[in-house]
Amino acid sequence: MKRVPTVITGTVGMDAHVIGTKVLSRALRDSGFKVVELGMQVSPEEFISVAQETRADAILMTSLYGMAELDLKDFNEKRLEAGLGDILLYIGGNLVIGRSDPGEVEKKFKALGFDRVYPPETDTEAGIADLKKDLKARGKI
Amino acid sequence: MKRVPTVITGTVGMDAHVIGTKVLSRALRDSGFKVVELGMQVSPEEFISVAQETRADAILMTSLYGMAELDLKDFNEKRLEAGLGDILLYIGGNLVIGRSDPGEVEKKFKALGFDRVYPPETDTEAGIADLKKDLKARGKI
Amino acid sequence: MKKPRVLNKRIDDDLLMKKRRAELDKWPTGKEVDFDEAVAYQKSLPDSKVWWKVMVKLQEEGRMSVFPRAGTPVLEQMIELCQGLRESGVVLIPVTTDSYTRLGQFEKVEAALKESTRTGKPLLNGFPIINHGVKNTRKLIESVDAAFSPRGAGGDIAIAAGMTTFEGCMPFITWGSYAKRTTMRELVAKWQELSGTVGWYADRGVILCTDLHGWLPGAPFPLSVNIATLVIEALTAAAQGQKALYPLVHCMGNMAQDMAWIRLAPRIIREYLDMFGYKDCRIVGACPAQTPLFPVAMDMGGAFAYLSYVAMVGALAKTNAVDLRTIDEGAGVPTKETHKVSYRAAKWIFDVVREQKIEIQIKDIEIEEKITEAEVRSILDRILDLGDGDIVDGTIKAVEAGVLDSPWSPNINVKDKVLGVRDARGACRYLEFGNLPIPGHIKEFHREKIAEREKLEGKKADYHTAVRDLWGLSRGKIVGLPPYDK
Amino acid sequence: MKKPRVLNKRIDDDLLMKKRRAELDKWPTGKEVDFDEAVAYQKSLPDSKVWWKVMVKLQEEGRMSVFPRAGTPVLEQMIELCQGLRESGVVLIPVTTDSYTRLGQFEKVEAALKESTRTGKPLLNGFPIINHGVKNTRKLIESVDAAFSPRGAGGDIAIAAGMTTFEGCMPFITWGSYAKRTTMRELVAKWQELSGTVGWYADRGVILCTDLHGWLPGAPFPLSVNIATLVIEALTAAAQGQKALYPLVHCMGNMAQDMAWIRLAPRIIREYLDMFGYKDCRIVGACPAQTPLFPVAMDMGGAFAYLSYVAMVGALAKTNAVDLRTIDEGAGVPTKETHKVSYRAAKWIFDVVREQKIEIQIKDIEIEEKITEAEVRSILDRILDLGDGDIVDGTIKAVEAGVLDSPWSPNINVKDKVLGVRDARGACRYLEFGNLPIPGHIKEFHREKIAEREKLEGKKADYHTAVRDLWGLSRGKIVGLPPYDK
Ligand code: B12
Ligand code: B12
Repeated sequence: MKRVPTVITGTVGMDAHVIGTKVLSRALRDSGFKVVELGMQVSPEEFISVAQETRADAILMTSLYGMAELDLKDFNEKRLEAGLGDILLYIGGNLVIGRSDPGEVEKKFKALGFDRVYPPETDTEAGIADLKKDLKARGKI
Repeated sequence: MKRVPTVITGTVGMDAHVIGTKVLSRALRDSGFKVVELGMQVSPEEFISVAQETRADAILMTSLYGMAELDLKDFNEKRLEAGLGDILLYIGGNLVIGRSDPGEVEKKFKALGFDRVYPPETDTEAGIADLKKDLKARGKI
Repeated sequence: MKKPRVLNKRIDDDLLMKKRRAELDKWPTGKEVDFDEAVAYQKSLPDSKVWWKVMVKLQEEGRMSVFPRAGTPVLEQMIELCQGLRESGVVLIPVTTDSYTRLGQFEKVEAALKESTRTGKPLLNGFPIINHGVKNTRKLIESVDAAFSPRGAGGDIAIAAGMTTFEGCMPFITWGSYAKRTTMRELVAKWQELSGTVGWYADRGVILCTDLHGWLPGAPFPLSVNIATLVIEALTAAAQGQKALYPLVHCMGNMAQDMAWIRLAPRIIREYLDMFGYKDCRIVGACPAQTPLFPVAMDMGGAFAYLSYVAMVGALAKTNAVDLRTIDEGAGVPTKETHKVSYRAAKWIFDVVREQKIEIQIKDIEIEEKITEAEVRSILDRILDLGDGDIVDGTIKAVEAGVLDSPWSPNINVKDKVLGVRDARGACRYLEFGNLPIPGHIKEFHREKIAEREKLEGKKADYHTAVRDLWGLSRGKIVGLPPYDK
Repeated sequence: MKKPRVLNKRIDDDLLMKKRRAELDKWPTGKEVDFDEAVAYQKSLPDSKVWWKVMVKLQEEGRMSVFPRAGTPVLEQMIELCQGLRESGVVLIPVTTDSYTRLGQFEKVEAALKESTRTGKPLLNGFPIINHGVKNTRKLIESVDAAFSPRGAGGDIAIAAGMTTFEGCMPFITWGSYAKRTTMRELVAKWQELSGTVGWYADRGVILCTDLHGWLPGAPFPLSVNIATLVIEALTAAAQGQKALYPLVHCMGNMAQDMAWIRLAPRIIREYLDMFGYKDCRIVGACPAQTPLFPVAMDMGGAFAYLSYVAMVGALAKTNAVDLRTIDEGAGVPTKETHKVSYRAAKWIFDVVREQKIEIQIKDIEIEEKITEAEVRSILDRILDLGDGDIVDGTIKAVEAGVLDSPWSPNINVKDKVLGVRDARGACRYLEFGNLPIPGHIKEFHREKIAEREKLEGKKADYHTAVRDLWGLSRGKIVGLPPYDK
């Protein structure tokens, strides 16, 4: 990648499941990204302000504890207000409570403003490949 | 029981699963029935002829191997021709191939002329209780 | 007593070939069999389709495969089923034939097969090898990278099609579990007539493997009679020229007994094969089996635990195969999906536990092994006495005398004077010894163990105890404690 | 070094009561708690609802219960769920609280709870004890004949409602697995402030039990750090007046290690409790746990096998409880049905295997037990050094120095200089020792074991190996052999 893109990682809301975002962050670094790793329990507001400060190209959120929907209710408006309309938004993990149909979940979170939504146990490489594709498409790399 | 009723047991067709009919036969004897125990692989014809000879009040068939339907295709006509219209017909076991809905199976075999149809692993006592009830109803005991 | 031997006039090849042709002429597909082509085809098979080689590879590499039962009549569905099994790690695929085929009623089969193929709904409880014939059956075998074994029937057609097992032994199961009137003498005659095939192929460099069932214990029953008959089956197979075999070891749910029997069976079979001069007949493994007991139909959790238990016993005993039933065993012929999920569970245990190469010891294994071994030896000694050294002649007399006996048999020629129940820890003990030549001090041992249970339950053990025990393991309670709340 | 002791100014009752009231005043339902009535209610409970008595009964009678996780917000649904568990033989029922409750965000909970009750669709990932209050929670407890335990939160309301466990210890899990910035000093302060409750009830004759988690190993990682922290938790609990406790023993899937750790943990905890003078604090069992590893979402067969494995290990180790996850663990909060079928499988294994009272020996258990014991002792010795005899002060310094360390922690105050990988047989070994005071010859042992795996896989073990191992057991392959076909 000619330009080194900046991405933000972390688990949103009160989610304490940190292992996934740690693995993901390291994998992102290993494939050449500048990673701002916020770790666990990052509030939507924090994601937004850090994105502004760092001029990040993408946010890769994690949530396993099933309450992401509640945590992100008005995240989309807030980030648009904050002028982050063109930042890439990815999220992965166990996004709802209970066994669920990935299609449904994807719809739900795309409606919340996310560009890509990943089911439990997604291989990090898959996500990173998508990220590069999307960034290229936007001429960011 | 004032009168000792005669009942016939056995597995029908090519079914070799004999343990159940053995257990059942002994249980019937223990509760006062005269049991003509034909054992395994009894042809429909044999059931009929033995029923005529012994003037049996009931036939309690067993079939586990799943092919009872084929074995009993024209059993009902034959036994009516043989003048066994009022003999009680019970059958139990794994009556069809594969996991199946007991209701369906019951319909199927009642259509084949059976008075009572039992799912896999039926407790013998249950069948024997029914038998006494039915015989009483018909004034046979 | 004369020197140990197997009464066996192995019939000469011409006669054998005539009989085999006659057998094949019973149905049109028989014409598809060209014996020399069959030999050539067998020799062209990759190792991964040759049963005995697969067993040895598993054993040497410390792996396991499920040894399932699979049979559905429609070819396409059967192929799908077997490919599903392969994906779940099954590399040993037995083809269960339907009951009509087992009884030679090929017209009936043909009708049902047509109907099944038309509607797509199976009307037969297995895959009719004869009616499918060599061509169709080869389609099956060539579509899955695994070894195949015909179950119950199939003979020359199965071999010509590329299946790599053949029963050279005098099979107690057909006589003791599937037959109503057949006498031992008839079984012997039939065995001598038909089993030569295995030797015929061996002479031509094609080694067909077989598993030994022994006299299937239809209920919780000590395994000594079964293991004695495993030895007889091994000897009769070897006498027909069988060069590769392994015992199924029927697990009854008491871990110490199950593991003791898994150790004992191959060891004592080896000893007798050598004693009788069949040093070149190899034992390619041992296969704990979930038969003949059974998960109940409507208890999925219990069914998974039951098969996991047997898989675990196999893994801890370091066997190379386990004969497992699916979670639908109690309900009916299992679907493709049921097979997959069931054997996936087994595979998990194989991969996790077997590969740890655990060196396990259980105090009671030694005891149980000694007890069963003593029982097996005195049964076999008595048989050789009765036969004046001839194991086959001795077996005929032993059955007539009830020296070989087993409960719940459908065969009217069985004495049926014996009965088994579980003891306080779920181990199988003799409640009634009939005429089994069990040494006195061992009879005492059985009585003491049963007494412990009687004390626990506060009532004498009898026929009804045995009946209740039929379902004990299936229902997930082999004696032990009274309910928690009591 | 001064004599071994636990730095613990157990605060006096008045102050404690003030704090508890303050705590309770955070939400209206707090008013429902009358401390003396709570004591009376606790004393009126039948033995079958008193956690420590149930554990002892199970142990004495040689039985087992699943120790599940269960939490759904709507009361009626929660009652149904727990009744289902009871029917599957579960007599120990932990009530998992939702994450908002755990973080004291009761308004958020109230809204979500109302919505959940209205729609019947749960919006919270647990049962919010505080918001339900004493009355509702008692309804739950009185509707099921089992002992209850609040998980994560609930405190005085849970006890007043009749739950019979309370965490008196300094809980590493909240600090090491749930917290991001909390320091050890803060954890100590919090523990001293809030844990007195357990002693307060003990003084009034109400014994509240607790399970010890220790520092949860978030990945395949040798258990010595966890067991050292189990000891610390036990001592800090006893210092607060806890009279009954038992360790969770986190199973990593290597049978020899798992069984070694199940033996070691209670033994060494007992030793330290006695050494520190807490002879009257009883250990009421040991509980192998399927946490912190996890079945994958879409593999039902593997999930059943995995829980059967842990149940089997518990049964062979003769424990009285097993912490099991359902077959949906990987997918999401499990349904009532999933709980039933999953724990039915475990019950089958308990009833069949546990009740056989199997005397098992595994060669490698001794080795693994010695290794881990040596590691635990040298960690604890170092801690007592650092604290000059004071275990708590020593712990604070040990964490700062990385003498206590664990990988993958969310807490920024953790050194995170250590890493674990599996060896060729799936046993957990240290890849990076960080500052753990592991004796040199034992470090050698770990290196040799890892070398065996490197040889097997033909590449050096590193960070990526550790990441792959995160999913090893879940996916049913802990190193061992390459695929069959290769
Ligand atoms: C043991 C067994 C065998 C033994 C039988 C030994 C013998 N001679 O008895 C052997 C190995 C020979 C065998 C062979 C076969 N079997 Co089989 N076998 C079983 C097994 C494991 C147990 C059957 C049993 O003995 N149950 C114990 C007795 C006590 O229970 P029961 O028979 O149900 O009887 C009780 C009740 O049903 C009731 N009862 C019975 N009859 C009646 C009648 C009335 C009127 C009443 C009131 C009550 C009643 O009373 C009894 C006491 O409670 C079952 C699976 C299972 N879990 O049940 C498969 C099973 C029956 N077999 C099956 C099959 C397919 C076969 C084979 C075709 C293929 C094979 N596997 O080899 C052959 C067919 C042979 C033939 N021609 O019939 C299938 C049937 C499939 C289906 N129906 O969909 C089953 C269900 C296994 C499976 N899931 O594939 N089998
Ligand atoms: C370990 C664990 C815990 C640990 C977490 C330790 C820690 N601090 O990390 C502890 C014990 C603390 C815990 C607590 C709880 N847990 Co928990 N936990 C788990 C468990 C077993 C494993 C999670 C894990 O570490 N996976 C390993 C990592 C590597 O995988 P991962 O996170 O999925 O990430 C991978 C991929 O998803 C991907 N990825 C992740 N994010 C993203 C983002 C993008 C953009 C992309 C491309 C990829 C990607 O990359 C990673 C590498 O492959 C799961 C069950 C399971 N089988 O997953 C339950 C589970 C997640 N927990 C659950 C629950 C309910 C809880 C609790 C509420 C209750 C409880 N059990 O205590 C609390 C909640 C705490 C909180 N506030 O969040 C539920 C969630 C229910 C739901 N969503 O329906 C689960 C599913 C278990 C269950 N079935 O009940 N838990």
